[in-house]
Amino acid sequence: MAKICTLSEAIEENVRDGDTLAMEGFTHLIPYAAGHEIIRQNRRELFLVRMTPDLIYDQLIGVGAARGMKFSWGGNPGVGSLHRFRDAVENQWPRPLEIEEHSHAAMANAYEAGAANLPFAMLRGYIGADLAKVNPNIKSVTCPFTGEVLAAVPAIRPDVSIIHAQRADWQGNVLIEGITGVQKEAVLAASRSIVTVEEIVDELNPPSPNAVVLPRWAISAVVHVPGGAFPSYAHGYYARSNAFYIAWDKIARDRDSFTAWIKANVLAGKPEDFARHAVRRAANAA
Amino acid sequence: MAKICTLSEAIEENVRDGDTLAMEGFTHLIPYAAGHEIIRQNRRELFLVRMTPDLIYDQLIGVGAARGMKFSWGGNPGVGSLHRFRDAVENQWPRPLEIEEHSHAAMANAYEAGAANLPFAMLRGYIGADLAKVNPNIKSVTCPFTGEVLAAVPAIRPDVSIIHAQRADWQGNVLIEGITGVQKEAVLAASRSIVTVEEIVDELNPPSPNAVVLPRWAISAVVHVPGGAFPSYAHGYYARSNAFYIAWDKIARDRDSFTAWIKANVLAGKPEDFARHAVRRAANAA
Amino acid sequence: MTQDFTPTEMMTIAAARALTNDDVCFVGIGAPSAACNVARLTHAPDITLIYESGTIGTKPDVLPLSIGDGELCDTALFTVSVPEMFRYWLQGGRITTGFLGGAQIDRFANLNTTVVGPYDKPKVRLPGGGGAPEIASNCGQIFITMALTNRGFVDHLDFITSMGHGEGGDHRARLGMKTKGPTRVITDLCIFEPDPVTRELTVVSLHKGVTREQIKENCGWPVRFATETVETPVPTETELSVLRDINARTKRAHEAA
Amino acid sequence: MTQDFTPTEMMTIAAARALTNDDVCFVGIGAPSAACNVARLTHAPDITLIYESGTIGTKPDVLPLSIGDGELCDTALFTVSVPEMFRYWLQGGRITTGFLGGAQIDRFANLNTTVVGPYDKPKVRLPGGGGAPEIASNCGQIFITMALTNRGFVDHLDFITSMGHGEGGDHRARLGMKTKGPTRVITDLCIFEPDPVTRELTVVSLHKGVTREQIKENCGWPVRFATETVETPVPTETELSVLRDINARTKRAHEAA
Repeated sequence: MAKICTLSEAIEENVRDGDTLAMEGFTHLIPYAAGHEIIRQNRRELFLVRMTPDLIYDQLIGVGAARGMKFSWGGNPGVGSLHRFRDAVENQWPRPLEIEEHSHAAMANAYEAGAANLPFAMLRGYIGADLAKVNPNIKSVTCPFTGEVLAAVPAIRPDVSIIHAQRADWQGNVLIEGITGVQKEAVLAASRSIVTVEEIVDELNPPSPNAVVLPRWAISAVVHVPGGAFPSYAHGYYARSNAFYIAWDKIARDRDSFTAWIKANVLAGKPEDFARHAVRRAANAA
Repeated sequence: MAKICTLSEAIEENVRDGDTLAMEGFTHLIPYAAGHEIIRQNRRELFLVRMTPDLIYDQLIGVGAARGMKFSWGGNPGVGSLHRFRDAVENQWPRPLEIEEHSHAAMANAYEAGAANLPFAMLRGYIGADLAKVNPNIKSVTCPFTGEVLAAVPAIRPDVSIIHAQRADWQGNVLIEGITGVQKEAVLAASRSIVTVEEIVDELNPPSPNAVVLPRWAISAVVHVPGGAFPSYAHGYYARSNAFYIAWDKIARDRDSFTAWIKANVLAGKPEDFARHAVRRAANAA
Repeated sequence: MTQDFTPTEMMTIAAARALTNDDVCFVGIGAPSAACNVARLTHAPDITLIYESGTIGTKPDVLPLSIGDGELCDTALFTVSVPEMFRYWLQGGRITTGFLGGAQIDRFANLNTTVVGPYDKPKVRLPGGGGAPEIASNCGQIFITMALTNRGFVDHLDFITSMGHGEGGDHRARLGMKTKGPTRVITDLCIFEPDPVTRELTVVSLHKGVTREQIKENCGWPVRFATETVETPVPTETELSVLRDINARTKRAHEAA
Repeated sequence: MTQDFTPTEMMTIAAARALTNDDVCFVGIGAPSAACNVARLTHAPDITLIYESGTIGTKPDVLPLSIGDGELCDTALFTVSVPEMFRYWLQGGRITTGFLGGAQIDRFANLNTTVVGPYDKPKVRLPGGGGAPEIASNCGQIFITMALTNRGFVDHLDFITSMGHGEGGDHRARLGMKTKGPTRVITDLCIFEPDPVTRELTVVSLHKGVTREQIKENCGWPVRFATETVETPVPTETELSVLRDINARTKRAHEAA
């Protein structure tokens, strides 16, 4: 049953050293504020899971919080490299990073299988692709009716998943709108889950009976963190800061400038700092 | 690309003798008008697929249009038996009916696998249940990672699927709201598909970006048949006629009264007859 | 101060009492639906009711005739597709309690809703399993409500539609199931619970005015009674009036449309 | 009356022309996104554009920086979850055309976006495949846009991220794929198509003012030319102005936020 609490409490209670941690949000609704809190609480030895590591995991990797990462596309979208990720893989700085690499299709199916409490996912995938040669977690399964061979990957079952969403009600039911990515699956596949939200309201009022809702009994903690997805965005609340994504390239390219940025913006920061990004405006406003 | 046409044309062009035919709608949005048109056009040797045969397949079975049926719950919901279905299975009247019986979970997964272009579906199912002993299409598959054994069933891939929906736009894009059942999966799993709708409008205007929509290029034919789901219902348009479901018990219990009803209401009827049920009122109005 | 009540009312109310505020309950049609909604309208206002049509957190004002009546969607927190219902919510292990009924039950709480007679040449073709096979294995626990009759409580099932405790003992565990299976069978005369070791259904509570003889006469196997049985508390006025009100509203609604 | 244009503009416009009104197109970021939207804003107004973030039938006014910008959802017919996108729409076989780019390509249109150097000890760690492996196998056909350079068009790939024609010939068919694979590679200097038999990429069209020597110099393998090559028609004024307008709007939008 969802507990409505502070971000500090939610991370304290639900994220443990060594955990397999999934922080999802497909470009949209990335839970940056929660990522910063994990850095402040100095969690270590995390095994990170995320389709697109994005800046949020570049930050966790750069501070040395991660022992490994499972992912499917590790770039700065539309900009270029994730320099902290590259530095970890190419130069083992600040520590080696074990990687388990998949395709998007495989990751999406693996989350889906996790939510459905299946041990593995199958897909028509990886045909002729070299990933199957370097990742022992890509196997195959044979259709018992047709004999066709399909790719198989293990279901993703995180210890804890964290997502950001538009709003919750005071019971802890959550509404997600727009590009919903694999967020619902990430929460349902996990043992524990945290949802940070832009607003907590009296009535959830989904716009349609078929809206994407997570009920309170599928969530461990709900936290009010307006602006908590910045520099990602919240559909209906604020737009993606493409300018910040572009600026990150320079910040993260250099170890010292990265470390200075973390010190000034994360270690010396707090969840409330994100609120200034939560100015309500059309999500497509420039 | 969806063709907007009459019901007669849509059935003529898309439903063929011998086809595997799925008409879906989980209690809600059952395409009754289309079922009646199939009876009028005298299609034969159909292999019917539907989770809950409901009155619509009781009618098709009773007129002898079906050689077989794949299903998971064959009753009159809340009322009792489907007498035409029982008469076919117990007494082979008007002809024998080959049955392939599954659980709801297996059928739902099999549609899902069909929509996903997979040859089979897997589920944690049928454990200790006798259906697995009498249905050779229930097999198993072993997880290549954990060794766990799961139930496997063939994907459902109908020749043609038919559903009813609230509305379409003039391009043929379709919106479904409320209890959406397996309708989307049924359409995506099929080679051809027909959607009957309450309204055709200039702008689809889904209530949410995450509404349940089928795009025009996933549908063969869209037909305007207001009231076409009666005695089932259309969320936001008209309520289920529970009274008719209750009345059907008596109509269908007897071969002669059933045949007379078909003659008077189906053979002598036309799609436009359904319009009188399409009075706009709250779906939960009594 | 208690009124008169019928055995069916007692059954429904006894079933309602088994539910708690924290339950996430997969509701079948008929007696289960009445029981779950009486629980919601009395002692368990925060209970989550789920119908297999995809409606989650529904609060119907009248009982549905089918598991997919519009009322269920109109009053739900949200509604998902049927594949999602069976994959993420039921198989996902999110349901604490499943409520089943059936045409026939045996002493290990296995249920038959498929056929009387041989499967290939049935004497009576029943509707079939629907969601039951996977409800029985994937919910945390199962409650069953059925009127106690010789035709329903049988010595041998022609067909096991959904497995309860199978052949008894640790049969569920041997098949890899981690859920509890049927923990309570609520009838119009008494309440059964499985014996902790053998898993045979055992009478633990008799409704007011019901004798052991009556139960024996209406059960198709030599029925066992727990070492200590109790009398089921009679319905309270609130319970009865809530149940009768919802039944009356339901009757009016279903006959009208 | 034609204006001056850059090689990149020629590439984007040539790619746009390859698309039709009936296409359902899975769009990658960068050059593919520009090409698909130029097609939509010129000769193919009814084209369906799909981005892997789940947005279907999107009509962005500015080009997205990421595949999940809000603009894509705001202007889409509808938006689905990412598992649904990859299961029902891509794997489901509903996409006619996939548009890919890459860091490296070989003569059989296999692409590498994963690593330069050994996988376990990479010289350069690239972002990885994302959707590409299954886009390459599940779309009806694949178009590729990349600038023609020695670094990009290489004799040997260190890593096959997504398979094009593999080792050439009937390699795709031998692996059970029923889709066409790459049918066109559009560069800033020329257009390649696979040879009908060997499947080796072959220059079929040279952009205006480009010489065979230039192409040979910029291609990392001994490049083949079709028996008959043509000159790519230069951009029309409309094509150029549509492309420049959307690029200008995009630049303003991305720098502002």
